[in-house]
Amino acid sequence: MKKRKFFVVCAILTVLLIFGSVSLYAGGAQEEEDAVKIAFIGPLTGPNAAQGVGARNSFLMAIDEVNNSGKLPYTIEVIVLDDESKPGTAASVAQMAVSDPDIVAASGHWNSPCAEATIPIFKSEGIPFIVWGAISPTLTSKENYPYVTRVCPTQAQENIPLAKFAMEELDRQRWAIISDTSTYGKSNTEAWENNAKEYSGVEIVSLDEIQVGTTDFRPILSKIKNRDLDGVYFGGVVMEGALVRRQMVELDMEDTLMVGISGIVDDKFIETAGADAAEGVVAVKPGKDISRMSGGTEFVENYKSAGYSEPFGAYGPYAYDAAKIITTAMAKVGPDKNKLIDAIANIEYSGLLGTTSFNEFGQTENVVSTIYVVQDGKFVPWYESDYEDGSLSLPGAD
Amino acid sequence: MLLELSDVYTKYGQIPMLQGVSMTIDAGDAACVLGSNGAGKTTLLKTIIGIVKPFQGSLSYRGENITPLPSHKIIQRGIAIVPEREGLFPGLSVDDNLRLGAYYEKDKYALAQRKEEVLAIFPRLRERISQQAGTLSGGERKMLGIARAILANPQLILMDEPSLGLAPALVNEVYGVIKKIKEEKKIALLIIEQNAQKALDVVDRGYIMQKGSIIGSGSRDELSENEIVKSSYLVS
Amino acid sequence: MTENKIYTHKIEKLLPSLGVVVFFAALAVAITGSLWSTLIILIGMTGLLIYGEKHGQVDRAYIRVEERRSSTLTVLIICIVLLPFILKGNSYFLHIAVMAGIYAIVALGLNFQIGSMGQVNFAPAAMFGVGAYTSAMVTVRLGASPWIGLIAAMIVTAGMGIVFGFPALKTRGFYFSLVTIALQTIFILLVVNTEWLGGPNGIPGIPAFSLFGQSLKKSGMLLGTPIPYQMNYIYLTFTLLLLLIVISKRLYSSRIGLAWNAIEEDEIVASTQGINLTKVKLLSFSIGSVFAGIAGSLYAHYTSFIGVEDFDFNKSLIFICMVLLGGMDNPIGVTIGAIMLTVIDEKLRIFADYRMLMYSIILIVVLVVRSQGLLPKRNRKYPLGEEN
Amino acid sequence: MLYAQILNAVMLGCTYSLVAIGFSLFFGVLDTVVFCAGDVAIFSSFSVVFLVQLIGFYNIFFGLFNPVAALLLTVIVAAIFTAILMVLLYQLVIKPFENKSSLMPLLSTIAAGIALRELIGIFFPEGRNPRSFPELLSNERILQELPGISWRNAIIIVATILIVAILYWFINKTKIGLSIQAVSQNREAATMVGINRNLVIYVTFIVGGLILGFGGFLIGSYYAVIRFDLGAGFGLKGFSAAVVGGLGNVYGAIVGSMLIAFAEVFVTAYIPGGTAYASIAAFVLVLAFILFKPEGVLGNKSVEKV
Repeated sequence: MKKRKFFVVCAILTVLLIFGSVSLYAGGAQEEEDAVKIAFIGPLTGPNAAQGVGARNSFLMAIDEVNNSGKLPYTIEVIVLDDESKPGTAASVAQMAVSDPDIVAASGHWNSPCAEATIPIFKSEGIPFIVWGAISPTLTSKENYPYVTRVCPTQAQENIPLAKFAMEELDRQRWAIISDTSTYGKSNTEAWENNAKEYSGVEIVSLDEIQVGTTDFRPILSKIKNRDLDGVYFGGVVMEGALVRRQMVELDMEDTLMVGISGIVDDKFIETAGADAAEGVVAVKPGKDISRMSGGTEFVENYKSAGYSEPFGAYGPYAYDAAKIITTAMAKVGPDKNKLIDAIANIEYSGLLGTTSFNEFGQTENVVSTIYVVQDGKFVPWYESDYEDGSLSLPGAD
Repeated sequence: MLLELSDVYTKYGQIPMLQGVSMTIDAGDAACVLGSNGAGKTTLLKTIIGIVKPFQGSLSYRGENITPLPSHKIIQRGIAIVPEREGLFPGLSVDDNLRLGAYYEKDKYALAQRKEEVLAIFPRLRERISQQAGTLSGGERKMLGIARAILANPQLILMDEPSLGLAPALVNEVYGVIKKIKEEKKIALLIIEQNAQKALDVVDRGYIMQKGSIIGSGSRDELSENEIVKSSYLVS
Repeated sequence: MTENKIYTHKIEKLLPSLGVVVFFAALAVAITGSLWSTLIILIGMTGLLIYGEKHGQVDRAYIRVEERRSSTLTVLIICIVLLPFILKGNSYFLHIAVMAGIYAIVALGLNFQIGSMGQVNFAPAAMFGVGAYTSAMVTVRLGASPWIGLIAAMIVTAGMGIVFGFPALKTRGFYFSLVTIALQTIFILLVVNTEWLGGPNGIPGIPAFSLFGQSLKKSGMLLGTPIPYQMNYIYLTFTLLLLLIVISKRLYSSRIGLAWNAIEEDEIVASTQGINLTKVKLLSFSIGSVFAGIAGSLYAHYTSFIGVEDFDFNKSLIFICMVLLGGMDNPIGVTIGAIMLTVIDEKLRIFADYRMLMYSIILIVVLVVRSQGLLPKRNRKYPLGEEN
Repeated sequence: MLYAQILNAVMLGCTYSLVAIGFSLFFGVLDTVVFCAGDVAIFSSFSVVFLVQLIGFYNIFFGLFNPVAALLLTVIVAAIFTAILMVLLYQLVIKPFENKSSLMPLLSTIAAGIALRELIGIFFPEGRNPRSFPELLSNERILQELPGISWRNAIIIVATILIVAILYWFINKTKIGLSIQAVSQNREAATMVGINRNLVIYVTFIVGGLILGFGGFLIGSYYAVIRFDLGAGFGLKGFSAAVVGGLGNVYGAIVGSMLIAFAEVFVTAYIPGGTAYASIAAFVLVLAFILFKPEGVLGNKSVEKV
């Protein structure tokens, strides 16, 4: 008797639950059909926030431009997601993105591990994904093609020109390497090391890997100080880079050249290292200098007038073009993710970065990079600097 | 012979504590150790249950050498202790405290049976069974300590100053219970006391301890007549 | 009069089942709803728990659950089976539920050390990581099945738990906490510096579990609607969670749970009661670690990518928060705490800048206002002599 | 190179010891680990940045006053801020747990440390970015023949010694200092002889706050770049140093700091590829001490009371 009562109640509850869930489920399905959404993912908080925020602003600006132009019969909405530079968080927000059936394309990531975590998620849902800032070579591959494409160069593509510049143009041979242990620092350093070794006579004197957040580089610098160096390569980002340069000067190593990667091409680097100490630091950044890009000045002006307070950073133009590539493809085939996949992979798009097209791995074939040097408290493209014509000379130049 | 200490020496840091203590307790025996503060009485108990290890001499329990055994092994051989300041777990319930008394007893039902018997001796604890031990009064805590020791079903109970810090009425109550244990349960007792009067009411014989050594021993009556005991421990 | 009485009685008997249903309904609304509805639900639940605790309702509920254990369990299982549907079959909502389940398992394991023994272990994230990495390495590098990976993770974490527990034998309190902080830091540094473990790049392409030849990563179809693959993981995770809650509860009311509590209170007195400190302490660490290892393995094979950033010190603090908030040494409380914090964490995504601030404030408020947690530990019940 | 590395280690040790002394001081009086000490020190660094940036402060004061006086004023104001913060922290996250398990204040101070660094990150303008620390101490060499000894380095070493000397005087020669010692040695007995324990605690926290305040300034000056989350690292290293030296012993804190600093620097300098393992070496040292010599280098071997 008691048992039967219980089962009756149980059954009623079950029915209620099913009913409720079905109604909720049905409610979820009834959404307006005309929304077209694109997801943007990047590190908006955490240690790499500066990169992510600049890219996000540029991305939003591109979409705004498209929406305002009225070229598309619908408005595109951008879902902005924060990966905090953590793969776990990235996977979580990617789940959030793919659970929305209106999302037809996505672009994301500065951190390669985050991209590694989200690519399978987007791929399994058949959503085309453009990497705007992560540089690990394995992200684009035969397996991931045509789902995953990348508008920015990989670590190798960034380091080859730098090595070439340093070895051939500057003729430096004895190098010390300092890198951080993040993927960014480590993979760049690896690419640099492999490249540098291909030049005859080049010798890597020492290799030191430090944790992100290290503040004291004096033990390393004291160690390498009297090793007759031609240059110090730094694989990492602003904070540690600025500290390395500052402490080099402090230990009387201002006559040793320091070269770095795009992670330090940032006004913050000069500000924290001090303009005097930073003078003559050489770094490479992918892409043309913004002033040489077609429409570059316009981009800078629009960015300013759009009222973004944060600088667009090294990857802003990439995010901007990624957005434009998605919308261009969309204009061609409509907001259908299945069609977009091929449309994006086969695109030939002329924008800020020049003409972008993707190879059989989904990697951009448009590889340009610019060498910068710090002159008078600013990063100046090498070809515009006083160092190029010899009126100034780099540290350690004969 | 239940417990035998032969020529035991211990140290507390660099300070010598026990200096050649020898004593024996037989099954069902009740003995006391009289001594003033700092005579090493508590150290003696700690040595017996293995918290303090002697650097010389040995202890045996029922013919087995227990000197090198860790505490919990010695306890499992059948020795229970009622520590001085209750030695309870104030944050746990009275029930949990009792269960801990017979920690190594695995038979739940035998345990429940025994708990009934013990609670019959201490009806107050039954009322407080689900309270935290820390909320009990001083007398109740003492009782809980003793109840817990009995629950372990030991052959020997060591008691560290059962009368310490209790009002005279409560002291009588506690000693009443001790007497009952001795007579009904036939458990051997080793009581450590400053309050010689009370202790001598219960025990059969005793030792006198001073500065870490046993300086005298004898039956209850002999001790009652002993000059040192009379002058130092029976003044109350 | 009598009728009325019977009526109340019956309703009360249904209370546990009703409670379970209400909990799941609240959970569903909290996951699927907007931020505000989530906050209201969570605050409401917190209030309800504290109120119930104060007025003895929770104790009564416990007694009812004991009385009607099988029926409550049935309702619970029905709710879990229905969970994917009440979450609208939305892959993100299901993802939140899976993560809540996984984190709850870690928190349950951590509870053996913090809740039961009062030893604050700051390295649960490292142990979670050891499980995840072991499982990932076994499957990716050695090509074994994920199930073998799960077992390997359990074995390795059990061993590591003993290694982590060894300092607990010699030290206590702050010293022990510092040891675990050091071990947590060393774990991160070692992984980052070891190429074989993927270094800072992490390990991509970890295979999913498969059952009867079917990969759990495959989305299914049910009544003509596609159901995301997360559903499989919900069932897997929650089955394990349920099992581990039962184990935790059993351990709590067993001699071992009692011994852990005794050690928390006073180690020396505990040893005078015949407790083998070494054995019991190491047990706490190895069992807790195995829990974390199971969770780590689930996590690795669920997300298919692991990176060292997911196992850092902040994650450890979040696990500690879960245990403290939910209720020290109460498996149900710990589970509720873990689920609440996971859900709220996802809901507060847009305020990512304030996340760690939020956790630190929750920690301080819980410690000051209610250090025993939302659902404090319960008195153990022992069989009575008369019944025998 | 050996000379340069020894100097590096000594300087690193100095920055650690200022935090470690804070840990030991608080532990001595309260038997509690105040884990947010590192974050408090970094708070002080940010206070200095704030004061210097405060409109006009830098220019006007440095123009009007003797620069040394202006510098001292800045540092002292920052230290006072820090001391106030420390007292606030005591009220909020330490006092509520006075008679409870000693692990609760450990947890609450860790949480307070996180809250503090997040608050700096959120509310300080561009708080999450690295920030250059004003060069208030000259980086010029004192003597051209002596490489590495700049005015700044000399001042940091001298200031560390001076702080310890003043602390020694304060603890041993003043009445309130003796009360601090009394409380740290036996809380109950101290109360019985009529020492106002609350007063002692507040004084300790003020003194500790001032030390951490100066410490923050010196740390900022030495590294020249600060960031909101540096406190976590300094806290961990400072606590480790205090444990290695003997928790509760102020002089041990310095010894411990030097040991850890030397371990880190020498692993970096003399072991090939050792840089990546420098922190691991430091923590292994800490583990070894905790497990095999928990009383530390200078701590008293306390016999476990049973």
